[in-house]
Order: sequence, then structure tokens, then C-alpha cells
Amino acid sequence: MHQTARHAAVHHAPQGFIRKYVFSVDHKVIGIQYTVLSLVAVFVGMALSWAMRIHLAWPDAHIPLLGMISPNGAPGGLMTPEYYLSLMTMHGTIMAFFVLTAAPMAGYGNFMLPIQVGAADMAFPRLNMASFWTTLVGFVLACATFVIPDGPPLSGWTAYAPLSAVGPVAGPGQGWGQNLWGLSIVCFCIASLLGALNFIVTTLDLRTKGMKLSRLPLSTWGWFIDAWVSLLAFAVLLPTCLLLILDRLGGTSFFIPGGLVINDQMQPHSGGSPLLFQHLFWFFGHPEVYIIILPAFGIVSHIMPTFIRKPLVGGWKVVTFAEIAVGTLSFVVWGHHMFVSGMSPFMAMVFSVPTLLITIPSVIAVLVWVFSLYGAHLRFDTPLLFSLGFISLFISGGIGGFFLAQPSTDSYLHATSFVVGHFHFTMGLSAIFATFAGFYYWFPKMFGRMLNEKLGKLHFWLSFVLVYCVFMTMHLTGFAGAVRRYSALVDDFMIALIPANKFMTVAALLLGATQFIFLFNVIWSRFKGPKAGDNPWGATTLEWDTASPPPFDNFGGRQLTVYHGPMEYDGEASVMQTSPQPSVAGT
Amino acid sequence: MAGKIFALVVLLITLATAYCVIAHVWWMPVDISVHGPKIDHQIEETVLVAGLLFIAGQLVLAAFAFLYGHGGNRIKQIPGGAKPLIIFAFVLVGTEVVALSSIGAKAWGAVYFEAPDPASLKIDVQAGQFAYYFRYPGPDGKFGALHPDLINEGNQNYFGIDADHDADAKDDIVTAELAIPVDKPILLSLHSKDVGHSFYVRELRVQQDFVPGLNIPIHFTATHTGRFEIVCTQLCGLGHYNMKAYLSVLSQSDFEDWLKKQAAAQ
Amino acid sequence: MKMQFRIMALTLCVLALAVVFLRFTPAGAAATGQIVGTVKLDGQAPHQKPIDMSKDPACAQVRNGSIASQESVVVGANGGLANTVVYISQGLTGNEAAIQSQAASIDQKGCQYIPHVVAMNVGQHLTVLNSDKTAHNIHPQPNPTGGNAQWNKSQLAGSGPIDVSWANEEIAIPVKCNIHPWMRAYIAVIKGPFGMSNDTGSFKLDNVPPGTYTLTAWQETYGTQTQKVTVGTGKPSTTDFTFKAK
Amino acid sequence: MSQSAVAVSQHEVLMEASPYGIDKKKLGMWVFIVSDACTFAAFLFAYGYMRIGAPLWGTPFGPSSVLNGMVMTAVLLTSSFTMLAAVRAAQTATKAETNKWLGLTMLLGVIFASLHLREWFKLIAEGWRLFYNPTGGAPQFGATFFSVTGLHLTHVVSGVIAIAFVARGFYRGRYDQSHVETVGLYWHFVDLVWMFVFPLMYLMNAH
Repeated sequence: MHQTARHAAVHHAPQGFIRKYVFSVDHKVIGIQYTVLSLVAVFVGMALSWAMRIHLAWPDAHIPLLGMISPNGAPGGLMTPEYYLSLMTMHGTIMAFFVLTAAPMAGYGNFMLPIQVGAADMAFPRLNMASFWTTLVGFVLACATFVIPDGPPLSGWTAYAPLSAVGPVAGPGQGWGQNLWGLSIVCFCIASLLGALNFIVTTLDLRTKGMKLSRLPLSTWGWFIDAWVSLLAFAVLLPTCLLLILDRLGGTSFFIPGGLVINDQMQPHSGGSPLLFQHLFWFFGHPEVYIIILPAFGIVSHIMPTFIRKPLVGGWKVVTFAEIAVGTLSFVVWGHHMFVSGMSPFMAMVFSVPTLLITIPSVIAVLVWVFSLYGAHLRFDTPLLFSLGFISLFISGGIGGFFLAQPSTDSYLHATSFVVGHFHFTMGLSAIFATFAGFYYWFPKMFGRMLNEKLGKLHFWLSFVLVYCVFMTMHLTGFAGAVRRYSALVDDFMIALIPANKFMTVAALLLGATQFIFLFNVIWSRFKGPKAGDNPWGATTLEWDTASPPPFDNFGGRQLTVYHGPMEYDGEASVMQTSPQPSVAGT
Repeated sequence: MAGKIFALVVLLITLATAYCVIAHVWWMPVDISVHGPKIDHQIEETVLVAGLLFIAGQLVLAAFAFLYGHGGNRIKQIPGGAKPLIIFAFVLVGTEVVALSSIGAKAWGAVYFEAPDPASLKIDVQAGQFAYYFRYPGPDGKFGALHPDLINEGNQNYFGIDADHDADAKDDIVTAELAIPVDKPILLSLHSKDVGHSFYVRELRVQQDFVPGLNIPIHFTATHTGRFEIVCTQLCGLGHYNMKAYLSVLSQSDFEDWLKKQAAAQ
Repeated sequence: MKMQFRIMALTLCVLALAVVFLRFTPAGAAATGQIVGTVKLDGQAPHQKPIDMSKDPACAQVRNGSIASQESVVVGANGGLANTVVYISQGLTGNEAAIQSQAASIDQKGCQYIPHVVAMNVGQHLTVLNSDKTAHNIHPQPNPTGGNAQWNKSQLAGSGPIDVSWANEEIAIPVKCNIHPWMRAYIAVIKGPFGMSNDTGSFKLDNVPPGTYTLTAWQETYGTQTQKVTVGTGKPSTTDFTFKAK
Repeated sequence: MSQSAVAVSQHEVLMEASPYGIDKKKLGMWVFIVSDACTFAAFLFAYGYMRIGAPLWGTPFGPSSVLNGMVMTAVLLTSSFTMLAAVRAAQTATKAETNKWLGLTMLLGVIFASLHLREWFKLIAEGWRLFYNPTGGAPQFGATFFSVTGLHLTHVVSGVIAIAFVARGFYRGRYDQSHVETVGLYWHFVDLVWMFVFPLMYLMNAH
């Protein structure tokens, strides 16, 4: 007998700790599990970056703790070049995949999306559980590289072949470290694909009565579009990693050309193409940065109306279509990562055009956010502060894009710290700031308690200023030709930049320290924070139309009907009226 | 209050950034190549265009945060709604995009689409973990064939040339430093013997990856004498940070003397 | 507690005695012979190219002016061939395989290995030093089938010595530094007595019990030569090797 | 009025209509198919890239292999029809009828797989490996052939297993005809992919 979507997950709340909190099929628990996983991952990744920053500014510094963690990679706490690159690789991998891709999409999306569309759970709860545990396995595999004798791989998160494909001869970490890395990414791909599938079906098929597509909250739109992008992108990264693993363990030569001589040893490969790897990887890799930023778009567009007390300019349509345009274009721009890679210079020009065009929808989104502030009534709670921070950072990051989108300018700036600053602004910190905005916004819903506003604001101000100190400086040293991925600055050029690096390091360490304010705030408020009502922010979407935290079936069996879109504010009155989506009022 | 602080912070950040860029606190080293000015010009164009967008964006954001940061005022909608914004984005950004890509295409084409001067000096460049080696054809103007199986760095046979049996290879001159005559077109053929590397000379405004399995030609002409760093910008392993060589641009006569000295040392 | 301490102390004493015993019996009790000889090169040594180290200025710093050249064939006065490892390839009974007590050592100075060839016993310790102002990576590449493991490790300027040893006989393990590709050393890991020819080509094997052996000389460029040699107590038996230049 | 129609209408009472009017299982399968198609596309792209780049490409398939491939294709196509029959039966006829057709589909799937494996063993016996080409051409032939067809074979085998589960569930009344339809969808996709793999991997490599 067919079951309606509502009954699908509402047999009855599971009993017992294991079913309830560990192997739970409840999208809310899974969402929190994802969020916690990313929280752990982000602190791991951050710790790695501290070690790198310290080493760059004070190459002779002994970090005893590091020596304890890896007597091999950092004998006596003095970091070896290979260990620096290992840290760099794992910093990139953990941050890009297990933090930036996981938190805003799988974390909040899992928790909020079904509630926002008025469903009782995801379309496929068991699949949902499977994707979380697969992600966890991937994360464990990634961390396992630190404990194997050879250490983590050193070929960067892009794992360019043949360095990543030829095996241990290429250097320390290129043995089992690289294998585990590949397996970890395979796991992550599978998890993301299952997740994306779940998000799409839930959004299309499990909307409650009246929740037309035009009435979806903008965060739901963000996740929905993002799900499509990841569905296609990860479906290509998966085979790429499989082929890489085949090259490493199966002796094939997909990515390894003939006649390679490493350490005076002829390699037993022939006929492969390193460029094939780059094409496959970046076909995933460029959409990946939008996979990371689209949920951020959605979250900020979702949060802002609540705190500016008016709808976004152009309603849901403009932002949403901008997001769709960005998502679509993201699949035809990958070549701009390969301008100097030996790809035909003609192709370089071909790829540069859509790359520049993609700025148009991005600019439209930014204009919408900025000009929505016009004549608004800003309520500077922490979520809005982080949203504004996101806008500022995204503008700054986007600007860097103009330089890297053109082959001629990129040929000077490619692989300089300008690029590092650029992608930290765009896919790194914009996304993180939006994630923080979402965290401060939804924490009351997730745990039923408010976060401390004073600490939250402090967290914002320090983070905002320090982020600029670190990564704007990186842009600037990039102009001077500072090459990225150097474990020590030995060139005449780089030595001149050590003072700048000292400045960045100090700022980065302070930035790291700031995050402990956040961590403390989370832990303290989780237990001691003031109780949050159902709708502490005066928001309109469905997640605020139920208890905090919501009951097992999200609405306690209530059958909701939605009468209007998420941004119905009585904009003209001097006292701002808001009406929740289920109420007939605001229509 | 918070709005005012936010506006102030954003303003300061914008000004500081603008100052650093305009005052060239950290900036490109002086260019020494014929094609370089085109790239520099393109970068300055972009700094202007993007810079204006940056300042405008940040300042408008700051202004709104400043103006509407305190309660009580009536909600106002921006006149005209989203249309003007969309039109603005398409027209302004669109024209900038077109302008940049068309001018940029010129600069790029000048570097990559111009055929190398047939009279240019051909030099063979091999990258390997973690050093560059350069090969001059010698008096006969011919490069000897490469035999990867003969590569033995311990005996300094970096290229795997067979000097005993190969007539063309006998007079090849292999060096660890790239010396070129000033004002003479140079044609490099880049190939890697192991993994991906890159050839980056900041002053030359040249950056080109080595792709294993490919021979990638690049050509340029240096206009100033001096000694400059060639560094690797493609992650190639533990020695990446220390993978470099020196480019010395010499007067024609100095270059010939240098080449003689190197030939003697083979 | 006290009991345990006693037992521990006792064991330690026994172990110490055992070590001393093992160390001195072969040399002390059973009288042993000696093999001496010279290794010569017949013909013209190949040209040893000077090495251009301009890639890393730190190398030149330490060398203060001296130009390095490759060391694949080092010929001293009257054709003496240096860096040749001489060892007993057949006839060992096993009880003479006493491990050298003090660790061998190899230094990285002026971006060259000093010495160029190291001979050491199986299980003997090797101390790797870095006297340069730059980082090196030590990358021994034993024969994959030989049972010794390949490894690759950086040693920064001013970081402590690295201590290594090999469990299987292998003559000889090439060692390279990828950061300075010209750097090349060989480590000969040998069971039993061995000698190494100096600039004049002369070598010496001590503590060889009387008996008949096959003596092998190995040189990185010219490969190996073998000779039968009979060792008695008293006056050292002499064996000379001559490699033909290619 | 068919069961699924009933299901959809019930869905409508409480929920916003799905824009495609299909239930979540089938929609999920469609979405999966989209992404899986990308995965296959990536593999085939790699194959094309390798093949174009290779100076000398091995073409090991003689008439017998091509014939074998033809038979495999025929088998798989037939299995699609039996699957159609199974779905029809699930909607209209008895459980026994349905399981008969599902069983037939599984049988054909197994035949396909065994014929395929026979081809593999033949090649392996001839010395073809993931990394080795006995005819001296590009080693990529083995790599691409075994990986692409291997991927497809995995899909066929997992499809057979899936059908077995569905058949069992359907017979015990735990699953309804929409499950049969969904697994049918998957089976047709596997069939469709083969329509790309066969000409590209077999016909193009026949001498």
C-alpha cells in the first residue's frame, strides 16, 4: 500500500539512545550530526593552518606539540617541507569538503529544508542516514592519513597527476597517504550524491499544501539549486578519483604519460595525459566553489528580510534566477584554472568569456542584497552582522575574480598568493560568514536556546577585521609575485615578503583565537542560554511555526497550509508587521 | 550604533586597501620583456575597473548600514524596484566584461598567438624534482635525441643525451643557469622529466606550466640585462619551495663568452 | 618492587657481559688475519664534470669558492682508484660478522655527500648530518627486491642528525637528494669485514679469521671484480685489483 | 484507476502536487539516473581522450567477439521488454505473473553478465591487462575497456540483486507496483547505457 509522504517517516519517534541520536533517520538529528562533524573538522583544519602560518613567518620555530604529533614530519617540532605540504593538502581537503561543502548544505539543509517545505522528514530518511555515515567514514579516512607512518599526501587538495598518480617514488606521503585521500574523497562523493538526490526529491515532492515553488523560502531555493549542481559535479569527481586510484593501484596509465624518470628510475607507464586529470578535476572543481557558495547565497537571502524588516528587492525571483544562472554557468568555466597549464591558448580565451559573464548574475545578487538595505529598518542582531560581513567579503572576493578570469593578467597572478587570498574570500570566508549567520539564526530552533548576543557580536567584529588583515594582505603580496604553496621563503623575492607574512600570521592566530569565543558561546548557550520561543526573530517561514526544537514529525501532526511567500512584510506601516506563511493575513 | 561602527570599519578597510594598491606598497617588479608592458597595462586597466567596483560596492554597503542602522524610520522601497539594478548589472558590468576581454585578448594574443621569430635562439628546458636544466644546441645548432633511460643525475646526465654515439648530442651544452642575450628573441621548449612543474619569471611576465609528456614552446625577448629568479609555481613535491634557477640576461658578447666557458666545462 | 629491581639489575649485568663477550671473542681469543691491497685504474678516467650549484646559493656559501665536481671515478696518485668497497662475498662462516661498534657517519656539506661512498655492517648505525645552510632530503633507493626499505626524508639546516641502519646486505644502495639532484652517495651494507680504498687505492680488511675466501671489489662506475684469497694468521695476505677504464 | 493514480491523488490531499505528478521513489530514480549518466559520461570522455591521444590503439575484437556482443545486446534488449511486461503485470495481473516476468528479466541479466565475463576471461587469456596490451599498442585499451564495461557490469549485477529484492518484497506484499516500476526504470537505464557502451567499446575496437 502506498504511503503518503507525511506518514512515510511518522511511524512514531524511535526509542532508545542509539536509534534516536546515533543511527537516527530523523533529518534533524542528521543535520545536527553534520553540523557537529563540520565543527570538529573546521577546528582541525584551522589548527593545521596555524602550524603552516607559524612556519611561514618563523621557519626555524620549534613547535613541540607538532613534534609530539608527528616525530617523523616535524622532528623536534621543526617542520619539514614535506610535512608543511601535507598540512596544506589536508587543510584544503578538510576545509573544502568536510566544512564548506558539509556545513551549510548538509548541516542546515538537512535540518531546515524539510521543515521549510512543510514535510515530516527527508524523502529517503535511510538514504539520508547513509550519507551522513559515509561522510563520517570519509572524514575518518582523511584523518587516518596523519597516523600512518608515511603521513598525509603532499599533492594539494587538487591532487594534480602525475604527482598524485605515480606512487611513493614521488615523495613522502604519496604512498598510502594518497590512497587513503582518494578513498576518503570517493566516500565524500557518494555521500554528497545521495544527499543531493534527497534534497531534490524532498523539495519537489514533499511540499505541504500551498507551498508552491514561488513560495519556497530562499534558503530552500539555495539548497535546491545547489543540490542539482553537486548532483552533476560530484558525479564527475567520483570517476576521476576512481581512475586516479586505478592508476595508483591497478597499474593503469590514465593520467601518467610515458617516459617519466623519477629519481633516475624509468616509470612503467605510458600514454596517459595529466591534462585529462586537470579537465576532469576542474569540471568538478569549479562548480565545487559554487556548491560551496550557493547555500551561502540562499542562507543570507533567507535571513536578511527578517532583520531588515522588508522583502529583498525583486522578491524571490531575482535572487533565485541569479543563483540558477550562476549554477548553470559554473559548468562551462572550468578552463580558467588551466590558463597556463599548456591548454591551447585559444581555449583559454574561450573559457575566459563565460568566466567574466558569470560576474553578471553574481553582481545582480550583490546589488539585490545591498539595495534591499535601502530604506530598511536594520536590526543588528548577530545573524545580520554576519550577513553584512558576507556581502562585504563576497564583493572583495569577486573583485579578485576580474584579475584571474583574464588569461593575460592570470599569467602573472596564477599560483601567487593573490589566488589564495581570492578563493579564501569567495569560497572560504564568504561561505563561513554565511554559515555563521545561519548558525546564530537557527541555533535557537535547533537547540531551543538563544546564543549570547554580546559574545556573538564580539566574535563578528574581531573575525571581520582580522579576516581582512590576513587575506587582503595575501592579495597584495600576490601582486608582488609571492608564490603559493611554498613551505619556506628562500627566494630573494620571498625573503623580502617575510614581514608581511609575520603580519598575516599574527592576524591569523588572533583570528583562530577568536573562534574559541564562538566555541565557548555555543557550548555555554547550549546548556545555559536563555530559552528561545518558537519564533524569537519574528520570522515568517515554516521552521518558525513549530516548537524549538521541533517535535519528531516537525509539526506535531498538524497539517499546514501555506498561503503566501516567505517575505510578506507590511512594508509601508511605520510598525513592521510580519505574517507567518501559514496565516491567511499577509496575503 | 552597530550600523555606524560597521560603516566605519568597512570604510577603513576600503581606504587601507585602496592606499596599498595605489601606493604600490607591494607591487610587480619592473618588467624586462617586450610583451610585458601589454600585460602590465591590462593589469592596470583591471585595477582601475575592478577597483572602482570594489570601492563603490563597499561604500554603498557602508552608507546603507550607516543610514538605516537605527529604528523608527518608515520602510522605503528603492524606486523602480529590481529592474534598474538588473539593467545596471547587465549594461555596466557587461560593457566592462566586453572591454576587458577584448583588450585582454589583445594582450594574450600578443604573447601566445604571435609566431616565434624564426631567428630566435632555441633553448631546451627540462624540469625535474627539484631543479631546472637548460640545453643549448652548440655549434651545430642541432639538439641530440633524448633517451630517458640514460638519465642519471649522479653523473650529471640530466637530459639523457647519448654524447658517445649521437653526433648531434656531442656538442650540446647543458647548464644549470639560463643565460640569454639581451634584445634577442628566445624560444624555449619546456618539458618535464617527472611531474608537473612551472616556469615563472616575474620580471619577464612569463608563467607556463611544464606538463609531463608534452613539449611546450614559449618565446619572449628580454630588454634589460641582469640576473633574475626562475621559480616553480606548480606543486611538484617536497622541494617545490626551493625549485629555482637563475636567468641572466647578458650582452651578446658576454653571452658568447659565457657559452664558451660552459662548453669547456662539459 | 625491590625484587623486580634486583632482577632488572641482574639482567642488565648479564646483558652487558654478553655484549662484551661477543664483542671481544673473535678479535681477542681466536687469532685473526688481515687482507691488504690496492685498487688501481688502468687507463684514462672519464672527465669528472664540475657541478654548477647556482640553483641554491646556500651551497656556494659553505664551499667558499671551491668548485665541486662529480665523483663517479676518483683516481689518486699513480692510478690508485678511491671509493672502492672491498668485502668478502663467499667463505664467511658467520661468527666473524661482528657489528662495528661505533656508528658510521655521512655528512652533507657544500651540497655534496662526505664521504661519497660509505661502507657499513648490516645492523650498524649510520648518522646522517647536515652541515649546510639549506635543507636536504635524504633518499636512499635500495633494490626493491633486496629487502631494504626505500625512504625519503628532509633534513633542515640546523636540525639534528638522522640515525638509520639496514637489515640486509646490499652493495650498494644509491642515495640522492632531490632538492640538489647532483648529490649522489652510495651506502654499501655488508656482512662481515670490509675495506675501502683511499686516494692511493690501498685498502685493508681487519679481523679476518684464517680461511679461503672470495674477495670482491665494487666500484660505482666499473662494477665488481672478485679474487680468491687465503688468509692465515701472522703476515697479512695481499690482494690487488685493477679496473679497466671503459 | 490504477494504484499509482490512487497514491498520487492521496498525495494531493495533503501535499502540494509534485510538478511531474510522479511519486518520490520514481523521481529519486530519475535524479539518480541523471547523476549516474554523468559518471558514465566522464568514463567515456576519458576513453575518448585516451583513444584520440594514442598513436596506436589495439582492436582485439574478431567476429566472434562482435557476435558475442550482439547476442549480449539482444539479451539485454529482451530483458527490457520482459521488465516492461513485469511492470504491466504488477499494475494489472497477479503477483505470480509479475514475478514470472521479473524472474525472466533476472535470468536474462545473469546470461548477459556471464556472456560478458566470458569475453573478459577471453581477453585476459589473450594477455590483455589493465596496464598491458599484448598487441603492443596503447596500454589504455585494457584500462578503458575493463573499467567502462566493469562499471556497466556492476550496474547489471546490482540491478539483478535489486530486482530480486523487489520481487521478494512484492510477493510478500511489502512492496507495491511503484517499486516494480522504479526498479524497471533503473533496468532500462542500464540497458540504455549499454547502447552507448557497445558501439564505443566493442564495434569501434573490432578489427
